[in-house]
Amino acid sequence: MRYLYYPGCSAEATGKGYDASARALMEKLGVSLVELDDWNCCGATSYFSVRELDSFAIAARNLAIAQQMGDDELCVICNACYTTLAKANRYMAEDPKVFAAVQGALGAVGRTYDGNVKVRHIMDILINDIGLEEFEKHVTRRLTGLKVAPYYGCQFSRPMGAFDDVQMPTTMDRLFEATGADVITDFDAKTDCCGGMMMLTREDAALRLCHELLVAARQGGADVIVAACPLCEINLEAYQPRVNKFFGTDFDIPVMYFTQLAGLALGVDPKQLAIDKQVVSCASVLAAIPA
Amino acid sequence: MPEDKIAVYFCHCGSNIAGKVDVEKVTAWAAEQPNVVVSREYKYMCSDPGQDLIKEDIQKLGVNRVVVAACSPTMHEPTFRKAASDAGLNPYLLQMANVREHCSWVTEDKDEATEKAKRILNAQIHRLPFNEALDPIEVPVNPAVMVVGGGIAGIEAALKLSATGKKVYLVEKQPSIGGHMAMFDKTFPTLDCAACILTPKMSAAGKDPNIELLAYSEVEEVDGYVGNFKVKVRKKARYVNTDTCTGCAACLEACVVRKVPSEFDQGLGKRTAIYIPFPQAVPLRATIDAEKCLTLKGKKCKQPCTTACGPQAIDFEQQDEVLDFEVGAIIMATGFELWDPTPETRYSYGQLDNVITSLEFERISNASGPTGGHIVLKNGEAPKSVAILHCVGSRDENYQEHCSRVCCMYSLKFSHLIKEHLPETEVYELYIDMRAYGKGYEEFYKRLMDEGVHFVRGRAAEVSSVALSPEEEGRLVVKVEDTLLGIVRRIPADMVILSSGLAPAKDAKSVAQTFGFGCSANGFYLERHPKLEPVSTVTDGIFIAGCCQYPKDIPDTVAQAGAAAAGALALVDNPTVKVEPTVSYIDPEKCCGCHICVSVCPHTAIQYNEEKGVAEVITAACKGCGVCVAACGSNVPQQAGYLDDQIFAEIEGAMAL
Amino acid sequence: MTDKFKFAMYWAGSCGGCEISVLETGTKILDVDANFDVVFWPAAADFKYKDVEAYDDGFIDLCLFNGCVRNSENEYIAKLLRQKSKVLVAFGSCATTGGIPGLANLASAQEIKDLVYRDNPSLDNPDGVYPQEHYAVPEGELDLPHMYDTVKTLAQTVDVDYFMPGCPPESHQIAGVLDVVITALKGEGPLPAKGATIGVAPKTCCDECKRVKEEKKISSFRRIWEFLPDPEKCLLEQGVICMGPATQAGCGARCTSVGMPCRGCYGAPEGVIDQGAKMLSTVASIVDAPTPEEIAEIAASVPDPVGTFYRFGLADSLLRRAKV
Amino acid sequence: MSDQFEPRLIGFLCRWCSYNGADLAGTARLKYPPNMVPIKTNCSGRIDPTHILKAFKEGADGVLIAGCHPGDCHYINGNYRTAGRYPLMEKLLEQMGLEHGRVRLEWVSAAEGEKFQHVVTEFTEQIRALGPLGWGEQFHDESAESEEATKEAVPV
Repeated sequence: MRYLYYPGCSAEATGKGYDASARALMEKLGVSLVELDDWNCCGATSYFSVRELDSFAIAARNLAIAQQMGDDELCVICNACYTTLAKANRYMAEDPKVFAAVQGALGAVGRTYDGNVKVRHIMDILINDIGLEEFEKHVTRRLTGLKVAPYYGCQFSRPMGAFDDVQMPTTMDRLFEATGADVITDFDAKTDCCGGMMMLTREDAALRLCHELLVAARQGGADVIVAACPLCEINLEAYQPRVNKFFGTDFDIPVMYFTQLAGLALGVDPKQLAIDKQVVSCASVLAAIPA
Repeated sequence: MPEDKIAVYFCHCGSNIAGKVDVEKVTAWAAEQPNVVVSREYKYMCSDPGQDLIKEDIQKLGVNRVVVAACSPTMHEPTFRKAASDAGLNPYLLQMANVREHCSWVTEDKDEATEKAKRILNAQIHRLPFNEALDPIEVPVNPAVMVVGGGIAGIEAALKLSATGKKVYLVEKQPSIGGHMAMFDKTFPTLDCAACILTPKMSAAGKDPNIELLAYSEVEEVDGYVGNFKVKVRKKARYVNTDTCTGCAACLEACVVRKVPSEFDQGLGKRTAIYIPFPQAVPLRATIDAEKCLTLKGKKCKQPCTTACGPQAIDFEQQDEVLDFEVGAIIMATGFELWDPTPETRYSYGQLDNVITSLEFERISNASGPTGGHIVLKNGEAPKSVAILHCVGSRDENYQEHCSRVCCMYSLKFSHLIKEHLPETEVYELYIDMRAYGKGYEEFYKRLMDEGVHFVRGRAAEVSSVALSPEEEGRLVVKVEDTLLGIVRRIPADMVILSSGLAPAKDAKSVAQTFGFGCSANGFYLERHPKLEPVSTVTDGIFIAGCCQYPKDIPDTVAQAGAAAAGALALVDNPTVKVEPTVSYIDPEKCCGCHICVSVCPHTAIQYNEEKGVAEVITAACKGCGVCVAACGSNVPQQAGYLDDQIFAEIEGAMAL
Repeated sequence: MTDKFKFAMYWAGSCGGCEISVLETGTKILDVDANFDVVFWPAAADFKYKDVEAYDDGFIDLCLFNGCVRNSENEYIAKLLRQKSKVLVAFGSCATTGGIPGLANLASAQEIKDLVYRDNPSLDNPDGVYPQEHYAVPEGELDLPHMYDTVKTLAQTVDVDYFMPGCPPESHQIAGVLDVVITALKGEGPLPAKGATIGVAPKTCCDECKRVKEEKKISSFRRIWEFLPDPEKCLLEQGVICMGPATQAGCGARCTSVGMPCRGCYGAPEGVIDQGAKMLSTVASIVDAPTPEEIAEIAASVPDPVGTFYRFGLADSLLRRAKV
Repeated sequence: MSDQFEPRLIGFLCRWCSYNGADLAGTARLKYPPNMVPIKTNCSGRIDPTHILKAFKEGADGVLIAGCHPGDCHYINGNYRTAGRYPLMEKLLEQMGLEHGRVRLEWVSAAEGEKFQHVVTEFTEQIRALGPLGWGEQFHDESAESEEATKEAVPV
């Protein structure tokens, strides 16, 4: 199996661990990820509100390159990239005016895009293409007893719900159940917002959201929170000291990309998964997993 | 044949038509058309002076064909046909041109509306010379009525009809009549006990010599037509002889299968495999749940019920019976279903304890319910704080767009009951808008405000178990944006009641299909006219009442049941009924006996006469769809009122301009 | 010339089967000879157009015109014979409803020529020669009639007194019609009302068909080479498209009696203005399946609806021809 | 008014569902183009393909047939007959050179005023895009031409 792969900007900065672990995990599963040539920022979620057409064009450039590379699917790891690219597709399909405008913009840089590249979240590929049965076959270190809080975030299944339930996603639950982990399936805050970019503009509001998430995780007895988005991950992990300062709490919960923890279960070297790069030490998690 | 003298009347309908269509212009134009001898316009053709115009022209000018360009024929065709008939003209020589609903109301531009009105009118002017005088067909009426659904609506309709001496068959699919109302504790806003006001009616219906109760039964097939319906009813096997069973409940005591979730108690209480749904059930007869009874499942059981039963009423060999009934009218009162809030996962119904539906709360607060009327949590403790979430599955584009009408009020009732039982308990009502529209409702709302209930304007965002403060520890937390205060609130609650909306019954569509009418977009039964015929359906002789039509409270339901009963009575109290003569007929001189019409008739109204070798229409059974006309290879069946020549003429008229 | 009645028969756009059919009346042809002088009958006797042109108007007592109006020559003769005849009969399917040649109305004259002289795979015409309407040879100029785009029926060209359908009209019907005409001409009986369809029987072909007819519910269509039809049962019920229900009786149901479905040559029954549309409706109406989607799929599986339902009637149908 | 092509349309509406749906569009004052004249039959199953051809012959540019949704037919399954005739009719019309889309079958219930508005609007635009059909006009030229040709081609 082979997929064209779009890492997204975060993968080169705060989200290095997500990129590294995604690649390592897929390699272990015998899937090769081929990086999209000359990709650019997806435009992220806020640009839509500023200049809508430009943001579609920026997103569509990536899809145009995918088309040019002869692929009709593009694997994405970041929830925001996933939603942004898929949204561009959807608007182009539903509104001929958007389609024409984007074509015009792409034409100006000598590109064209027909709207036929399907944007796939890496979780979608894991669950639906590779399949849990196949995944489970590769599990070499069962995560028995490890309490995992599956945190999906906002844009994993909203608004599209393309491969999981919009309100109550369960794919991550099922993935880690397949590793033998003790998944907190009733994790109440699994789709609550982490505060996103508000951490930079309205820190108090964002910290409040993070605080609630961390409380929910602790209430569930989580040993580790797994995330599917670089922004969620960084907010939950790196801002724990700020949360503690604001709310007088003492959170020190390891937060990992779900691909990191899944990689561990498949026996991938923690270094290759960039687990040592995490802000909150994952030593407790590593210690809990049998060799 | 006398020459065709067509009169054209163009109605202004106030400004409804005249505001868009140049009435003078069209009327003048119509006067020039072939066969038209008089063309008039009038402010309101449906008024008496308007109708008099038609009558006078028929009598004085010898007009013998009439077209009234006005509203939809659904609205006033009977009015004008009656006027024509009063003046001595066969009513079927009058046609309507629908220039209101199909023209003035739907067209933006005045010139365009005027042109379209001409085309619509011209189609009818061309058609009229081909119209034939027709006589309504008179068929006998069976005086019996069937009421389907034994909730308050069905019971009320049955009692009203019985009081006039008519035979009534009351069909109920559950083992007892009573419906949802029997589950309620109190009723808003007067707080009468539901059982106190309902059970006398239930028992009256059960004892009424004119009412034949068909409980634990379902309608399988409906055939026939107004005044003459043939209904097949499946009487499900109770495995108990209802003639000998006395309802003593000794078998219930004896039954070894004791933990079946009780449907009547919303699964909160338990019943036995042989059961009586509730003590006041009518008929008060036991029923064996075939899916739970060990004997009926083929497992070993000592059958203590048989031993306990004095009159030896238990009969494991009993089979379903399919019974045939003939009635003149049918009243549908099949009720609603509570919307299941499981899909609304953010409210955690089914995931977190003590998040309950309104119907579950009805049972909890009911003295005869599973908690003996004590408002308690799952652990048996009394809640210190209760949040009531309005509009769950109502006024929500994701689920049901409609307002369920009763939730605001029953939520207020819940608040009152909680305050009454547990004065110290905090009660929060989370509402979008408070709709207290009925008699005494606003006053009730005000009373609740005075009773200290907290009203929070905002649709609840989420019900969570994550505690952010010691106060929230171990409780439910309702997140809501209080839109009056402009803040996001976290309301700790021990119990969350989801005021679920009313949904159409899951089988509403298939039931409607069985009876030959339709459902509205929201899934409730479709009335014939939303304002003027709210209890009729498109099928003559079939009426609707209660929540199967749309959510409504008990007073409205009872009123509608009375209206439906009056509608049915107005039909079955006559020896005969006139049905539209737009039926098919077959000329035996032309029929070749190929059987095609026999094959396509949806109502088996065409039969093959072996002796004559031709097909014959059973006029009384023909409903006038005209399928046979289109299907016949040689146009032998003809449908009165919809002859090919009439349709061709309409096409020519419409296309001539 | 004797004082016998004057008889003409003409063969326009058609195969000639109608002419044979007249001869097939057997000894009845002697009645024709006994009562009529043949004054024009190109297939049987040597008359020239100029002979006809020379007749007085109304000279011919009975003219049987078979064939459709396909080209300028057909049209000229149709008009000429109308002028010269007292009673003009559109004889056979082609004259009545366009017949098989009427199916050419699915194409234009140019498309037909292209197919025949250019695109036909078995053709050897390297120079792309097409027939020319005018061609000069040393002896002078040769002319061909002009071929029209649209095949017309006789009644679409001239006023017609009677219509006698059939491909060809059955001999016993011809004999019957001749009897009526002769009697009338002798003043011993009435002629049918002008415009009548003659030489037919009441009702439809099904009425004459001896097969047993029951309820019709079709779940698939078949053609008779695909299976052995039950010889007693209605063919339509067996999934074979039989035009019987939408075809005027008169032929004696000869086709169905030998296991062939009716093709509709006797034309639309009285009261039907478009035989093809009517039969389409009939066939689609008796398709039986649980869902409308399945019904639609089965109905749409009928191959070549125009060729099937308008085999003889396209030129006389409501639309008459394919869009140009 | 602009000089764009205004299609002339016929709409066959069944009395119980689609005609009432059209009435509802009116009651709700939903606006749609004025190009279609409705013709009422009791059931869409009464509509004979002959009616459709007749409409085209009389100059219609498009024909809409609207009936009850399958399962909702007032006559149980009258609309199933319509469902069968329609695709075969479409196939026939295609052979006759009519552009796909000149005939349209829609299920419109009595509650679907908005759908009726939407269908008529869309259908009108669809036919406007296809342009005039102009049936009947196509025969006129040839008869004149044939007069000429007759004189020329037949040696007298």
